[in-house]
Amino acid sequence: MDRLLKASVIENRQLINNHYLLTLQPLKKIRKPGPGRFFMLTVDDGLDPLLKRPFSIHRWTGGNFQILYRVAGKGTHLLSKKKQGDTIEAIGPLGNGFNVGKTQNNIILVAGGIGIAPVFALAETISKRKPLLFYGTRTKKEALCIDNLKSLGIKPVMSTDDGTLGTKGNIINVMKKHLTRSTLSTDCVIYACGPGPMLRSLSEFTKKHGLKAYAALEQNMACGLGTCLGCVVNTVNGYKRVCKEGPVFPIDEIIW
Amino acid sequence: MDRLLKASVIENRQLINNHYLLTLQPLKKIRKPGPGRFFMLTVDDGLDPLLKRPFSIHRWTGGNFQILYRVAGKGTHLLSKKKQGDTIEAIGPLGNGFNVGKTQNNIILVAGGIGIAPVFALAETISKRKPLLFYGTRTKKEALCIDNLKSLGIKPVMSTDDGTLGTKGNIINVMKKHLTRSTLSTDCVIYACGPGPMLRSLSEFTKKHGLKAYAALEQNMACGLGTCLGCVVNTVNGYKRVCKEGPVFPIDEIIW
Amino acid sequence: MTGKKTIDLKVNLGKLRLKNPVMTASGTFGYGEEYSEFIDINKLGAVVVKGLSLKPKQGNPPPRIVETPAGMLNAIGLQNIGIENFINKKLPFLKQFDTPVIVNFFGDSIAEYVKAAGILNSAKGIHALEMNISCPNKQAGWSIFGTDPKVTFKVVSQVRKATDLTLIVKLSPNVTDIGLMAKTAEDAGADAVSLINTLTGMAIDIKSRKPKLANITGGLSGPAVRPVAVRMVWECYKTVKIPVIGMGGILSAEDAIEFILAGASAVAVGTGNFINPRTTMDIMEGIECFMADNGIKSVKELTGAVQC
Amino acid sequence: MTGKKTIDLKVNLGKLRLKNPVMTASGTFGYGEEYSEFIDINKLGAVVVKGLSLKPKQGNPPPRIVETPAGMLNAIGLQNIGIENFINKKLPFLKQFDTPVIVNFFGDSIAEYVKAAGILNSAKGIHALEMNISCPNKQAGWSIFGTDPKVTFKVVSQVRKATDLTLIVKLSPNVTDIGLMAKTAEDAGADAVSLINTLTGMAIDIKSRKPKLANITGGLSGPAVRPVAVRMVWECYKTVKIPVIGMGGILSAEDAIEFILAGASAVAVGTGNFINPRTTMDIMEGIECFMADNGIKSVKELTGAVQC
Ligand SMILES: Cc1cc2nc3c(=O)[nH]c(=O)nc-3n(C[C@H](O)[C@H](O)[C@H](O)COP(=O)(O)OP(=O)(O)OC[C@H]3O[C@@H](n4cnc5c(N)ncnc54)[C@H](O)[C@@H]3O)c2cc1C
Ligand SMILES: Cc1cc2nc3c(=O)[nH]c(=O)nc-3n(C[C@H](O)[C@H](O)[C@H](O)COP(=O)(O)OP(=O)(O)OC[C@H]3O[C@@H](n4cnc5c(N)ncnc54)[C@H](O)[C@@H]3O)c2cc1C
Ligand SMILES: Cc1cc2nc3c(=O)[nH]c(=O)nc-3n(C[C@H](O)[C@H](O)[C@H](O)COP(=O)(O)O)c2cc1C
Ligand SMILES: Cc1cc2nc3c(=O)[nH]c(=O)nc-3n(C[C@H](O)[C@H](O)[C@H](O)COP(=O)(O)O)c2cc1C
Ligand code: FES
Ligand code: FES
Repeated sequence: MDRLLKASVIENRQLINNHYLLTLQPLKKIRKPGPGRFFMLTVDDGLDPLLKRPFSIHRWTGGNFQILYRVAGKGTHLLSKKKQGDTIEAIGPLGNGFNVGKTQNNIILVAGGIGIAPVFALAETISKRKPLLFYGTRTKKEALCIDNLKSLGIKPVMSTDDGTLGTKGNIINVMKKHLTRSTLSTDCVIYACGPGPMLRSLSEFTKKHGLKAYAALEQNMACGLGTCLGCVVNTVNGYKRVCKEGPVFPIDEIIW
Repeated sequence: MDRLLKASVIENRQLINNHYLLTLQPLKKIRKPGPGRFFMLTVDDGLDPLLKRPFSIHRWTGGNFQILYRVAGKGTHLLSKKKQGDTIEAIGPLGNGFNVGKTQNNIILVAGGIGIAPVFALAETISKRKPLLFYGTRTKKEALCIDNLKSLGIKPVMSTDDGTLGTKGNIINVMKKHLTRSTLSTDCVIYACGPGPMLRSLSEFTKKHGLKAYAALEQNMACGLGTCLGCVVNTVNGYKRVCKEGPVFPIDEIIW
Repeated sequence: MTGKKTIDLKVNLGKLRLKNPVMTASGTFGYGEEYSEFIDINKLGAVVVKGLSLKPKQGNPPPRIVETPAGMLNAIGLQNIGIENFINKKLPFLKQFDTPVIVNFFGDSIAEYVKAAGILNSAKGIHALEMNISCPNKQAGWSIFGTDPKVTFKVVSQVRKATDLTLIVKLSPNVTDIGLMAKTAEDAGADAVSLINTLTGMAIDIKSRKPKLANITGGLSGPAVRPVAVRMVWECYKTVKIPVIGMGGILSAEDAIEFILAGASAVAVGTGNFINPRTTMDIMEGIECFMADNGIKSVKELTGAVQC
Repeated sequence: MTGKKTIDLKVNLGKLRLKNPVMTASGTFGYGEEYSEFIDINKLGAVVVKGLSLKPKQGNPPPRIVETPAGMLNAIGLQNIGIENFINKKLPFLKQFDTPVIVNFFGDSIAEYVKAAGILNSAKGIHALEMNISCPNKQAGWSIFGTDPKVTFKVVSQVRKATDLTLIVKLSPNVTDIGLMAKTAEDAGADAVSLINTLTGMAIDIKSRKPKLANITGGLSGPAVRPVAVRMVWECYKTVKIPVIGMGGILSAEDAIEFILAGASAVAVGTGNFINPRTTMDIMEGIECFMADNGIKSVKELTGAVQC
């Protein structure tokens, strides 16, 4: 029963355009979940949308947790209408998150778009180990968490589709150039979250250079618990459930 | 196009328990509709509930109109959550309301429960002709509009199921006694709205005494416009549409 | 980008030409009068009127409708004013518009179907007939017209002989093999098939323990049924060569395009009219915008264009 | 008022006794492990596990699910770990509970069905079998088991010979005459029928023009289908003497009672488990309250008690 909970909306702040930061206070105490894990949230009480929606843990602040989200469709639109004091039903934390070895240094983080939500959570956890963060967005405005990253001592290498911030273009290309310039040590480990095409090209790069990398994947979900088998991705070991074996997978296991 | 409109919520006030008074400002000018007519209102933007819901016009105040409603199920529950500034889609005014002859005096009004909503509208229109109002509710708290009726110079004869206000029992019985005591003139006309059983027993009474009476009926509605044929009631002249030929019918036409 | 000016929304149903693919679904648009206040009937692809029979029919006792999750059940029971009253009292109104009038009709026997088709065929101002063989409000073995292919073939081929108007056969979704039903209609001479009619359903009030509809069962329509309707349109599109008219829960241009991609040459809006009387107009404009945004010149290019 | 203490929730399915009528629907409860965190499996009427086949099956490529209005489409493709793995790795967990385990299974041929039933029959800790003859994710003529009464009769009667466990036949709603299918299962020796499985549906992404499911079509479940499911349960109840297990969009005690009034002896919760993992428990408590409030002593009194 512990992972079925109600949470009260403390704040649901519009950051920019269709990006929001939702702060939730669980109505019972829960332990701080690791980065990369997620919650299934009820976006509305009615029957349409019917299913809960999965959201990564973005931050954990004194018993409250934060969800950083982008309005993608009906469910997230309804979520954006939640007001302080509203109650949301949640299941979580779920899945296997980013698992960083205790002694692992030389950590590279890669985030594309709203993929920053869980990547930031990871950055916060391991900030003392000075990770290198590559972060691509569509445009300058959509570069989120920059100040919070700064407080952690992290200054991301940026790219934007329209060139309004950092290099113009795709973040994996920027990363490639950057990492070739500096010494690309093989004991580095990459942790990434972002759109499918980004992860796919990251995976080509890491394969080529024999680098270790982990990616947080997305898939439509119904249960979030591993029972419906709806959220599988194809891996070298057969179909695996994003909600249960994932959402974080070794990137070289994934068949794109 | 005139009768398809958007309206802005000015106020959605909880009066008591599950009774609310909704004040709407149409976003385009509409003419004051007669009492007994109704609007179809969107209670939610989603697909569940799917259909608009019918509500009588309760009051018309300087271009705004008011709906007095009782939370009966999912749709009215959602309606009760509407906040100032929210926009509601409406179709109306619809149907044929209470049609009181210009010279008609000796007017008797009968309201049961939320049936007061349109009956009040009628009372307001013809208040100068000093109608006699019989009004039954479940309990004292649910006797609505009493002050507003007073301002119109109308002091209703009350009954409540639990005897907390007026006579204990059913309003038709109260009316029967009252009208037998006073002189029951045959040129009186009765206008009523309330639950089915109330209207049915009213109809028995009026038939017995050869009185003219009109009742505003309810029926599940889909279109409100007369096209779906979903809202019929059985009458001596065959099925008639509550939304189009009604909601007000001569009570002796109805086959109960 | 294609400018809106050059966009071609015209579609054909047999020899019938529609200026655009958006029609109304039978039983949800009356005989057109009520909606003329809200929309320009001249802009519709076609008007399909409430189902007619030879004699007026009073329909089922109330309650006749009840809402269900993202849908509604209806058991109107085919109440209608009869063909003669329609021709005399309602058709003149519809004739004013530059929009084809499609008459939905039904009978209690093959003979009645044939007679009805004959009368409608000789009335001026009717452009096509839609045979309802699928209404789920069963009476006396009535539902077999739409569920037994042998009977379907017989009734459709008889009606075919009685009319030279474009003949649309409206299929019931309450069957094991919708493709077979469409093929049967095609083989019997139909110019087009339309689907889906409503899925038979039931709802019970647990307090009174009574069915929520006086007729016990009713027909389910609205967004709830859309996935079933899209699948059936796709199956029919693959099976027959005649045009398919798609309907079932269409509320928006996106929904309409989904049906067109699945194989519909035209679409009809039913329950959507109740939710918003301007739904048909919004859909038409939305299809135009979609085509402009995607550089599609003719809506015909979209029919069946789903990439499977 | 009847006190909760004296309320009798027990129901029988053939010789199987359930302590209450609330079961889980196959494919929505895995093999029970995940939900044991949220509910007390001991309190369930029965656990029905994800459909099993002789050999493990990898299922369909993703995307496998998509939401639709008040429903969802799934095309899991019957992914499962195979009967042997189930018996060795999953059944021991379920055996801990004082709750009957019903194994849902299927085969690609009659021989496979029979073989599967035989193996399951001799495993200890399985209380009943539910034959899935109705999954709409067709492969090579596979769907005929559930839609052609002759084939249904054949496969059910063969399986009947292979097991003396309570045999439930799970019916497909994608048929013209559900009563006939139920009767066929009864005649072939089934102890109960369960319905509905999912309605075949489809959804298309209009931007990519691709089906939203990799498998093109999928099965519709959830509240959207409830009116169809209630109607079918009612038709089966009127047609057969064996118990009917009702499912399709049950989310609340009210929904469950609606199915019971329509004729269900027991009900199963499918999609409802996804929306809230405690749905089964809430339903059980709700049924108890309803019975207490209405002075109903045994839930059996409610089965088929709709007043038509
Ligand atoms: C493990 C995980 C963590 C996630 N974390 C975040 C996050 O931190 N912030 C954020 O903004 N988004 C996150 N997402 C994505 C988010 O769940 C979807 O954007 C959201 O579910 C879309 O719902 P919708 O109703 O607004 O959109 P819809 O209109 O339903 O669909 C819009 C798009 O979202 C996809 N989608 C719909 N339902 C789901 C679902 N149940 N699961 C996954 N995708 C779905 C659709 O396929 C479609 O591409 C995460 C997804 C997963 C699987
Ligand atoms: C002409 C007319 C005028 C009305 N005026 C008022 C009014 O001024 N104030 C007020 O409180 N109520 C009024 N009603 C009743 C009001 O429409 C219903 O209470 C409301 O639709 C219930 O919706 P729901 O979703 O809350 O309830 P549901 O959960 O849908 O159902 C609760 C009850 O309401 C009935 N109902 C549901 N949908 C409709 C519908 N579309 N039309 C009619 N009944 C329905 C159901 O049969 C059921 O008995 C009026 C009804 C009509 C027909
Ligand atoms: C109230 C109502 C009445 C209907 N009457 C008819 C009818 O007379 N003839 C017919 O062929 N279909 C009739 N239908 C079916 C619709 O034309 C349409 O096939 C079905 O509702 C599915 O479309 P929708 O989901 O857009 O409503 C009716 C549907 C509704 C809701
Ligand atoms: C994700 C999913 C997987 C399913 N898998 C199976 C299965 O393996 N075997 C089976 O007989 N039914 C299966 N079903 C059908 C359900 O058991 C049930 O019959 C159907 O979903 C209707 O109930 P519901 O609306 O409560 O979900 C599955 C349904 C879903 C949603
Ligand atoms: S969402 Fe159900 S198994 Fe992953
Ligand atoms: S509500 Fe449609 S005809 Fe009255």
